[in-house]
Amino acid sequence: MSGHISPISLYLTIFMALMVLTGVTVGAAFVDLGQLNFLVAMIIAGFKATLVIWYFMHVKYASKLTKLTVATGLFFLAILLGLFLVDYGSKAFSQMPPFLS
Amino acid sequence: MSNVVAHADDHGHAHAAHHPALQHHFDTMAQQKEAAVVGMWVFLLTEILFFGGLFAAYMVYRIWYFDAFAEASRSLSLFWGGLNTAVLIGSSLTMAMAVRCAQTNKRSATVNWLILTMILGTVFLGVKVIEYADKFEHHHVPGYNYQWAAAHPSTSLGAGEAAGAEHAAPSTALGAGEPHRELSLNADQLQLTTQIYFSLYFTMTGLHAIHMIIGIGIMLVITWMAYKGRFDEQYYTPVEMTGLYWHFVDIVWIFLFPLLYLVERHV
Amino acid sequence: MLDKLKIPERNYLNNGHGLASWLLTKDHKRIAIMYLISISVMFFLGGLFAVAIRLELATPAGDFVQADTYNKFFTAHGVIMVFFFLIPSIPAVLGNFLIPPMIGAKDLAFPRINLLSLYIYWIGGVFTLYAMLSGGVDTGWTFYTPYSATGSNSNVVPVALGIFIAGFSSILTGLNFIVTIHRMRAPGMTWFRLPLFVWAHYATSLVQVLGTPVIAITIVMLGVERGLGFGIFDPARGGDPVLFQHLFWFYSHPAVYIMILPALGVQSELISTFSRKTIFGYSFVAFSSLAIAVFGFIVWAHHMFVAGISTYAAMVFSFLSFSVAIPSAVKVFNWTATLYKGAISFETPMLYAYGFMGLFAIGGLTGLFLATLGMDIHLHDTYFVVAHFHYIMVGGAIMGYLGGLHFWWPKITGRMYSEFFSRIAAILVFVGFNLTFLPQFVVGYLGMPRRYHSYPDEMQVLNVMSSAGASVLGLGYALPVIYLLYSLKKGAVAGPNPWGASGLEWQTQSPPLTENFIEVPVVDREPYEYEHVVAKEKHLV
Amino acid sequence: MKIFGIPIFPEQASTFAADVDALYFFIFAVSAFFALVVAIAVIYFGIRYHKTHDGEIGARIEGSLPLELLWTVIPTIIAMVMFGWGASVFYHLRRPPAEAMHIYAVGKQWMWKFQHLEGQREINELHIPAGRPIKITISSEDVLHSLYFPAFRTKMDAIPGRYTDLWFEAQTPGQYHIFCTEYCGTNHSGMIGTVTVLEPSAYQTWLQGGGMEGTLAQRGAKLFNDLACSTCHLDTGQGRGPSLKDILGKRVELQDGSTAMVDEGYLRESILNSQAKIVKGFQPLMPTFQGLVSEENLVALIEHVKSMSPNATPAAAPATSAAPAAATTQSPAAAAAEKK
Repeated sequence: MSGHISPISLYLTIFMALMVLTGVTVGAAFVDLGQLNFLVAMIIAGFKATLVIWYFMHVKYASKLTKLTVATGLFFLAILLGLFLVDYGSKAFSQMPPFLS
Repeated sequence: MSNVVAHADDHGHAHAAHHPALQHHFDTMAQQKEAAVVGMWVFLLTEILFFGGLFAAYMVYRIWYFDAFAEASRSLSLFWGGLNTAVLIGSSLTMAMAVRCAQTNKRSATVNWLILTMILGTVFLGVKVIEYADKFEHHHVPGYNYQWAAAHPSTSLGAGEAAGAEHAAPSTALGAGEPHRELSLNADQLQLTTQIYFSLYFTMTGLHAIHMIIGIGIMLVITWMAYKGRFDEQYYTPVEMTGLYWHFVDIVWIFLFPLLYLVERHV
Repeated sequence: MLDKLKIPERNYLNNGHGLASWLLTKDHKRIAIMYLISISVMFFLGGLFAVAIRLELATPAGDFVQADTYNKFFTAHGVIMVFFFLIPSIPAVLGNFLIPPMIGAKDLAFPRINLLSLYIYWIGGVFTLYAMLSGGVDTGWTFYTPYSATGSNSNVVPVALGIFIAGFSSILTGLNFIVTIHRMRAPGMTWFRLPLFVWAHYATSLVQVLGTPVIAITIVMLGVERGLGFGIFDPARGGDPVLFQHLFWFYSHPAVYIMILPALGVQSELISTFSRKTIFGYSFVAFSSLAIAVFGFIVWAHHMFVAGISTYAAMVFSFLSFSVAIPSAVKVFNWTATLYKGAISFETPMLYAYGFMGLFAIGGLTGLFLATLGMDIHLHDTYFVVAHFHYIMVGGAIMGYLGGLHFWWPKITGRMYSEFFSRIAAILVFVGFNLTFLPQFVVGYLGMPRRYHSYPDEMQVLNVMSSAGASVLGLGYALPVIYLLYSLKKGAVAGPNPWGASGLEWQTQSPPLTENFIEVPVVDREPYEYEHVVAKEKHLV
Repeated sequence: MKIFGIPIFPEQASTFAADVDALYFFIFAVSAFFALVVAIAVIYFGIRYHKTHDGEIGARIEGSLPLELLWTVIPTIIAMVMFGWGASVFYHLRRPPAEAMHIYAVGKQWMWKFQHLEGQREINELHIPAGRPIKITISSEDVLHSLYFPAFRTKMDAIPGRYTDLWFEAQTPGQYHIFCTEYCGTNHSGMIGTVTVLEPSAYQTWLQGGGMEGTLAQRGAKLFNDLACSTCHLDTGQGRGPSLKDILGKRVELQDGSTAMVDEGYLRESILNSQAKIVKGFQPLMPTFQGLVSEENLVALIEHVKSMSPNATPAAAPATSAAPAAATTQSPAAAAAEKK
């Protein structure tokens, strides 16, 4: 039952972690990693989001059904983005529109 | 509130006095609470996919016109973006504290934390107003005599009294003038394709801001209810639901910040 | 003997009188009745536009109305039927009314949100109808850009806003059902004792909750593009009109499963009840509903094979599209197997079930043509597609809706309707429907494009046949309104279980109490066991 | 193929039309088989196991795993066969052969403009040689359109801002439909035309600008519709172009405030160089027909417009015709070059 009460110290550590990660992601943006920049930014953002969901939103102590609901949402978001890439990734970069070329 | 109801329920044994907030079609408070949490998460599911559509459009155009996204992203002020992220994470903390105080039946603490969360939310919206004003001033709003200057130096909008020395990145006043590397799009192509970036920027941040305003509105009601003492350790669901919603809005910004502000900051 | 049965004094209908007791009700049954009335009005309006279209197409030249007016007619027909009749019809009426009693609950998890869903539906509906009547919209129900963004000067944004609002009504209904089915089942009602009607609605709610937000954001993007001059889909600024189609169909294909899945649930109930036999392969039919809901999300680009997506993507989506055909086939075979060695009787609901079986089979099989790449190049956007989706939506969803309405009418109103007229209506609908839409397959393969105000002369005969069939179909739909309303006053008293069905909802009185059950039932039997259902046949007391 | 004169099957006018139809008949046969099996079973069970007495209960059959696997695996296999065959036909349809003859098509609200490499430009008309693969590169000037040849079984959307293409090889000479199948606004159903497949020799003569039959005014009337003038110049004047009824011999007010006498010269100039004089209250939307209309067609069109104002005074002597523009079909190569 999500009536779990987390200690204040946990909230503060999570808060500090999120702030540090914000700094890290901004710092990482100044390092030229080429294609990896986007990946690093998304991994950090994903990790921050997991922290918020897990601890601030008590999903860690919630019922299996709540965890399943969160997973379903992310799964269908992955379907949306993934199958978009099937089309936009495989299309040879569409010819530059005539008036732009 | 409705009077305390005690009645023998169908299994024949007298039932403890129902909590006044227990609705007739639920058997126990636990079942009602669990239904509310799952219901809220199903609603957040729809929000995930609601913003997901925008992220899909962002992903497509970032693949097609990366240079336009890079140049346009540079024109955003990293200082204000970083500050806003810190403000919103702070408001997530204060919201979590508010929920915790509601759980432990500390009425005045709950009210104070909720007020602090609303203040931080308003600060966030204020910073957005500043950023939008800057965009209007530089004619970066598509459909409103949009002018894309060649390589727009990202001004840091002056020192600006940073509320609290959070360790946002140093305000970046990058080299003005010529672009940082050879671009695949020439000037008039940039004039067109950066409009797509800014269309997405305004739609995403505008939608996020609307969700913030709704969140603050709900929080006003919840603060008033908390002030009236409607919550205790058995029934604090509205506070927790507002908390879930607020944390979700924070998560959306956690993704929006790197996607919009940090497309390509290295030189 | 018959008059022994009387309408119980205390039931949800006479529990509170006056408008306020209806407009502020939290009883899922009353909300269902209000939905029933609202969507019937919408069905009548949508039908009017359909009549106008068929009248126009009776002659090759576009001489019944102007081209612009015709475009507004078919757009209005599309928008009203899809968003305001088909999507809410079975879930909001039959689902709302029956899911709580079927799982032994007193009400849905969030009664106030249920009422909010109704009000949002009304606001969206009034908004859309106003926008339609004050100038209409001529972009087709698909709103493809750039025509909807820059080309059209009809009120696109108001109608889109109306649909945006109505979308939330669908989300809230779905949300309500998911939480109710998960958390409010009676003791003993395990997942595998749930009626298949509830399984189908669970799958529908998943699709409603996961799909609708994406069309909401698509409408927001269209709104900002048309209203504020943003350039998300604008080809002049490098935008991609095909992106709009991707986002639109990501919702709109699962939306067709929102429309058909509830009807599949009703069909399982009818076939089992009227062959007095447990459903064949219960778990396969149940999981096929879930499979349709999930696979429905990975197939959308088969609407876009000729829209300029890459050859590779076309191959992938065509392959995936066949995955969604398999569960539908499994369901049809299981229904057929259920009839084997049953004790089949042909009351009206069973006539609708038989009609559904035939039409849904044809609809599903013609879907195979459109999922096959080589065929879709020729058939895309022709009348073959129009016939296919009408077979699924009208042949499937509406036959299922009418079957369900006739099956649960005694439970909803406590009265029986005239068996004679209802059978005639069922046959009229089946015959009229086939006469309307079979010729469209032929004229579709001939190449007659969709949404055409005038067409080449040689296609006239097939179109005239279709228009003639439409009038028979119209008559078939008008009859139920008459004898069902007549039954409200003059219908024979039905008693709790006129069909001898096995669901929990048939164990309580009809019309049921506001709290559905005097005491919470405990379930200890499998779902479709007719052995010890006391058959309160109509003529047996 | 016709029954009682009603066409129920389109002609197979292109090489791969037969492949598409073979695929169609295969899927049709499989579907018909399964539909029949289900229909017969359902009707037979309905009769055989009809309820005899009230309270009769059906047999207690829960289900059978082998049967379920049977009718899951078999449809999957059949579906894969359909997918494979369909994909191979699709792959053939979407890969134009290298030596295909190239034609450009541009969709513009409610007309198809075809541009041959040899310079001919046609509206809603397409003349092509039989027996040669033809690749059409399609684009659009405003909204989505879709170029569809039912007799060739092929279709491709015209997307503004992007080139898409389709190909076919016409076999049997004759006239076939061209449709627009992507909804594009008011006159979506008017955006149709005919493709004329000619013997290679006949195609060559057409390239040199073959003549047309019928009186000048009749030919003009046909051209008036073929060139989609009728979609904008409505008699009611509500269209996107001014009404041409009874305008001969009158003065018409222009955009820049001046007025012009409507005579043959004015008509000739408005057709060939439509942007020169814009009538007040109308947008400059009319495409230029320079190089699109041969001299005979131009005269025929003018005759038709003159026939629309019967009581005009014949005294309106034909103005000295503008320099005989070399408006033969051999229009300047520039038009072709610009498209390449």
